[in-house]
Amino acid sequence: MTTGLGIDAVHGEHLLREMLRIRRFEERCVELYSETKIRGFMHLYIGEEAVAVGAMQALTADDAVVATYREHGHALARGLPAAEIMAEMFGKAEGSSRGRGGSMHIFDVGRRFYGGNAIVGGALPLAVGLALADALAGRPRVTACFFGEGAVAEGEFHESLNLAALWNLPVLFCCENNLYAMGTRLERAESEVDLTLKAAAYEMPAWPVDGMDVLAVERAAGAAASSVRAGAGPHFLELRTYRFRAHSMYDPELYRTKAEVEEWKERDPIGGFVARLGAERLVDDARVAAIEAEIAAELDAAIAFAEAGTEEPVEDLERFVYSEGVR
Amino acid sequence: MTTGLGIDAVHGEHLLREMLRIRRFEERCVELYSETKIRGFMHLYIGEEAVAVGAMQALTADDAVVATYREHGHALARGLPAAEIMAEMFGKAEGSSRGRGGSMHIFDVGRRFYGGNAIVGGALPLAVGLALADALAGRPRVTACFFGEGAVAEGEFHESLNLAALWNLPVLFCCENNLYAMGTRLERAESEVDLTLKAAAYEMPAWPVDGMDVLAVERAAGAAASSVRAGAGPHFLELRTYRFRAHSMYDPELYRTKAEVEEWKERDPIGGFVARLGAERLVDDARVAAIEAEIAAELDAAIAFAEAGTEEPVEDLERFVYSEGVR
Amino acid sequence: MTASIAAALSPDVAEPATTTYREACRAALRAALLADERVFLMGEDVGRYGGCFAVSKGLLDEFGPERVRDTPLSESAFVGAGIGAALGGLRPIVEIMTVNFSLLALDQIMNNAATLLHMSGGQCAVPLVIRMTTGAGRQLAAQHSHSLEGWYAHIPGIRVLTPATVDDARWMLGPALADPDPVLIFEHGSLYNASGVVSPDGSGIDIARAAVRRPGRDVSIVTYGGTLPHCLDAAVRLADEGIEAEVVDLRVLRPLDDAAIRATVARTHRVVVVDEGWRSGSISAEVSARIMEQSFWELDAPVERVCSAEVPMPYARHLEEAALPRAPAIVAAARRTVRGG
Amino acid sequence: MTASIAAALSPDVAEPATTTYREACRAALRAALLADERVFLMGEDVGRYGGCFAVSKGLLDEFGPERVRDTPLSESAFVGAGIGAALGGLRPIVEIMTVNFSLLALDQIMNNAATLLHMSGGQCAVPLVIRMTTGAGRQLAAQHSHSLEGWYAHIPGIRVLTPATVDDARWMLGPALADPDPVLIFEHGSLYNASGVVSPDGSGIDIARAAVRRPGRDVSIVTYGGTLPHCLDAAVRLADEGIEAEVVDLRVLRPLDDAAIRATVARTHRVVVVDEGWRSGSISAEVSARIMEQSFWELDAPVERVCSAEVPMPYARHLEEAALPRAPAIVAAARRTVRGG
Ligand SMILES: Cc1ncc(C[n+]2csc(CCOP(=O)(O)OP(=O)(O)O)c2C)c(N)n1
Ligand SMILES: Cc1ncc(C[n+]2csc(CCOP(=O)(O)OP(=O)(O)O)c2C)c(N)n1
Ligand SMILES: [Mg+2]
Ligand SMILES: [Mg+2]
Repeated sequence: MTTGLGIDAVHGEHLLREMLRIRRFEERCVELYSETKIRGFMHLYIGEEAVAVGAMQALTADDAVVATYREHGHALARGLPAAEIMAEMFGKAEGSSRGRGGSMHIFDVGRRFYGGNAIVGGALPLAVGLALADALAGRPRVTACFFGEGAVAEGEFHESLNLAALWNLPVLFCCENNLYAMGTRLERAESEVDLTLKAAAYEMPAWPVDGMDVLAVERAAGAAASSVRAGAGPHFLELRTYRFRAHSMYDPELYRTKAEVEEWKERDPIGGFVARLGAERLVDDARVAAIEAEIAAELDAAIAFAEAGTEEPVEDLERFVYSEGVR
Repeated sequence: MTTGLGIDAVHGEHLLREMLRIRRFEERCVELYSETKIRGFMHLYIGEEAVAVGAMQALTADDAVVATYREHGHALARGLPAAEIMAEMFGKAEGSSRGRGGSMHIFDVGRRFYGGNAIVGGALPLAVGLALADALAGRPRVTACFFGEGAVAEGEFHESLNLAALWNLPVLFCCENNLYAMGTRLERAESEVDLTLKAAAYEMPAWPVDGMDVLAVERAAGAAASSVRAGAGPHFLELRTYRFRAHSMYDPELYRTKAEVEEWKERDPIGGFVARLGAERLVDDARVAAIEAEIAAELDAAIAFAEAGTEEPVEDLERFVYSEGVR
Repeated sequence: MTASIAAALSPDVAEPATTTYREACRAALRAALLADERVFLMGEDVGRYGGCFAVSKGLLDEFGPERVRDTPLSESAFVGAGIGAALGGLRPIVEIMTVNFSLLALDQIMNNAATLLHMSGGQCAVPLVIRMTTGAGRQLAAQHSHSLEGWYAHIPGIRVLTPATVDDARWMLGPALADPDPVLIFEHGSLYNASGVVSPDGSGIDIARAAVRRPGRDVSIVTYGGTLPHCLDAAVRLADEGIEAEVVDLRVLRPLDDAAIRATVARTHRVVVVDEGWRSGSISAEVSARIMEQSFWELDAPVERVCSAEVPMPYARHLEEAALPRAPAIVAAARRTVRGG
Repeated sequence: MTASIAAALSPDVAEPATTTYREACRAALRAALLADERVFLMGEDVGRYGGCFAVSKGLLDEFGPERVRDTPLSESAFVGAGIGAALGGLRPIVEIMTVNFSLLALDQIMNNAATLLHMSGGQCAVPLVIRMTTGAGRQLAAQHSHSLEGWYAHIPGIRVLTPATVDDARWMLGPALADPDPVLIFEHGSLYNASGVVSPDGSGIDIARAAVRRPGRDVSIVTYGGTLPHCLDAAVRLADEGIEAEVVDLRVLRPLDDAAIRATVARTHRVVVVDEGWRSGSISAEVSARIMEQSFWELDAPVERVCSAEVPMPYARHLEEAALPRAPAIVAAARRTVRGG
């Protein structure tokens, strides 16, 4: 039975759970970072969960995902086991990239999750190429490519959008506009801040979406993905969102006010969604508590898995520079 | 006295002479190339003369010009002596770049002519920087940046337009749309072929201009340049033109028909302009013949100058890698 | 893709025994496109124009626009798309018109093609071939005359090939495409018109080992690519003086064939390394350093390098020629190693 | 620019004698901005964010947004704009946040900054300084751990500086800005928190010569930048074994200080070259090749190299540490040169 929200309880709970998994996973990560279990650069997705979770609903197992260094959320929503992601951040051999990638380079080719790319804009051409492979093979697949609004200023953005549009390739460009690239606000990075106009310059269908509303994202991504899959060429979504935390673990946040952050927190994608589900009686407090408990258990297990993980032998340092046994 | 064309005889003759100088200069270059006096890559501007000549009218001696490898026309129209350009192409020490640059790298800093750049799109950031220097110093100058429509696909184009617009810099972007980048027609390079829409994505004023009509180019460039000079930020002109000759001296022109070329030749910017001037009785055949004779003499002298030029001593090979006597 | 699959099944045309380097490159591309429908060629003007250096002429007609793809001027995007297509199961051959423009794609090459396998813990192999023209000598001046193949050889995760003979031009592409990892192939612009013999099946041609192009006992001249003809020329001149030079063609700049380098030093005890890159930081430096490490006690004289002058290449012919490593300088260096200072 | 001109005229604040590398970098920037109104700083997040590594913190407030310019993520355009601004009479300091992103600007650096002077026949000098953070060691994995300064040193037309001490961090910027040609300054990320003494006026600090950081007679350890502390550490350990190592800090990777290299070889006759680049094609190869050419007959043992393993840098700490040149490997190499195999 669907409701005024257009979804049933099972699906509502699914979306909520997926967003909560990301939130709680990253909260744990922060603790583990202070304990120096996790090192290097770590970028949190907290506040933006509705984007990855909503968009992922539009994809099938055959579709591909390409993301950035802020990709814990995308990896979790794509179905990568939390344990493997955590082990990766611990630098363990059991991690999704055997501990060689860390937080910024989560990969799972079996799930068609092609990273975790730490060069802003650098993964867009990869998404175009993955889509080209599908197009040439006649496979009705979509490649979803996530990137921040900061990437829009990079030449690679422009080249990639043009190429995808020119060749009518099945790419769903998901621009996560959280208003800041590190400390640089969009207005100080782009002369034209309506990002859908960028896509229009390539004759690419584009629309803005409330990225704090998981259902809005799901709807928009669903519509765009079916259009892409049907052969209408690449589409562009500007997902308007906000990161609640610092850019990375080293950011003193000099560039924005606490008040601004607090204002956006009132639009928390999770809190708001819980309230809407509650209003429609799709979940109640007890159910939320149960979900939280399940997630806590999942994360306890993930951390235990990561802790128990092994280190790659130092002798294997030079493995995976070239493919093995095939030359 | 101005006429129906909106110009007087002196100015009409000036524009005609400038276009003819380019045409005849390059015709000589072709001969000299077969004689192997000129070597390397050489790109002819024949057919596009109205663009450089028309646009240059909008600039003062203080303004700057940045161009491409197809820049004989811009160099001549900017006032570089034909003799120095020719000597450059002969690889002589008396050349505008002492024979170190050749056809693709004509420089004359005294005339604020900053090359001659052979990387497609590579000079756009330079133009932005030159304009930045003027803006920071509060000098009301314009930097005119010429590039082909092929450059629009490059990331550097996009980054440069955004930066210039974001910082409100005095750049006049002159896109010479001759429909082809080597053998690749615009439709096969851009998903959206209306190039003014590219500029619009940066909130930059942009308009298309008939690049075969020197007066139209002059008018458009004049309007755009004054607006730029007045502080209205960068402007973008799409100058629609056509190259009558091959891309370079090695191009078998497999990608377009002779008929198409002939069709465009009917819109020859020089022939058409002579006819219009004639109709307005601003020049007659005798005058044109006189101009031709003067140009022929100028070019004879230029070639003689180049022939008589000297070679840089081989011992000086490593000069100009670093500045001299100042470290 | 159906039309092109049909084309792929059509019988191959017999190849002549003597041909040019250009024709050999084209024959290699054609054979690759015929042999494996996952292979496609993309780059600027590879199709309708026929290739900037006429290498791919005719391939568009034969294989169609899906498999011979003209790209916009977007080096970063189409190289990156090649990487993505390789991840997606294809076997792309990406042509970057010349090495000079490859700088625009360096982020994709170093940060993606070369790293994806490692940073994914072995999951993301990138079976991609990137071809480009390299080198100076045609009066194209500072922005169009780079020789960066030795510089590229610094990057772990890629393989760097430099076919110098017509036979290598014909037969290195196949194993490059069979390689599961990214391979960069550098074709020196001055070689396209060279002619030579092509072996019927390329047996003996691999993408791992150096080759002795001329045997000799007095001094080794180690080189590759565009300077091989000049080294062979120098060897002839040296022979006139009674110095027998062994000319070693590295063929593969990454990984270097250490065994071949060691072996030639063991035979001659004197070495001149020649390449067209700028001297400081050239691949010749690496070869020299390896000889220092591997064969120091075998040396009868210090290893010499003959490289390009450290200048952005000038246009004027006499200056360009003076900047490039040519037979007289090679002969002089060889003579020094044999006869002293 | 009026406000900032006023600032430039205000008296300088006395600098403390002991400070961190980060503070020294900032003091250098501040002094440069105060001293010359043509100087400005631009790059990603140099302003409001305070600099990715907090180097430029406070400068926006002091000098305003015209002279401390936050740029969009457009490495190619803002580096190129720096070149253009230099042509236009300014003295830009362009910050590329880290060397890893500089690949996106390589076309501008190699094809414009490094060539404009030459291909214009001496007309277009480019007085530009480009700063960037370099290096590994902080578990940032394959795309954020490059050490490419030695690789950049291959390019004629630029100067490459690698301040390794707090004093150099403070005083190399001034002469770099006074240089009429493009200068690249590489700051190793692991050094920012290091502290050391700053001389009051930087007398004796140039951008041309190498420096002996520790004298010794038995073996020379030649290095620069981020590996200098590890080499000094190795020298201490070697001293415990009775081996006195001389530690030479190259400071300038292009042009290399040949005289200093020759001099240290003449003193010790044994050399270990250490750098954090990948071994093949490293600047260490160049140093080794030059010693081969300049000082072959002086050597009592082959020159050794200790560089990074040839892998895209792995994230896991133990693997990254194993990949990097550290004291134990340096000690072992020095020992080999002194005591043999
Ligand atoms: C090419 C490049 N330049 C700079 C950086 C440093 N950097 C890392 S994240 C970031 C901000 C990116 O902002 P945005 O694209 O909006 O993504 P967000 O972090 O907001 O998710 C910057 C500048 C980088 N990783 N790559
Ligand atoms: C970055 C780069 N890629 C490729 C080339 C090779 N190339 C030289 S000119 C040219 C076509 C450029 O076309 P366009 O910008 O339209 O200018 P036009 O030649 O038509 O004047 C190409 C592909 C180059 N010089 N630079
Ligand atoms: Mg952002
Ligand atoms: Mg064109």
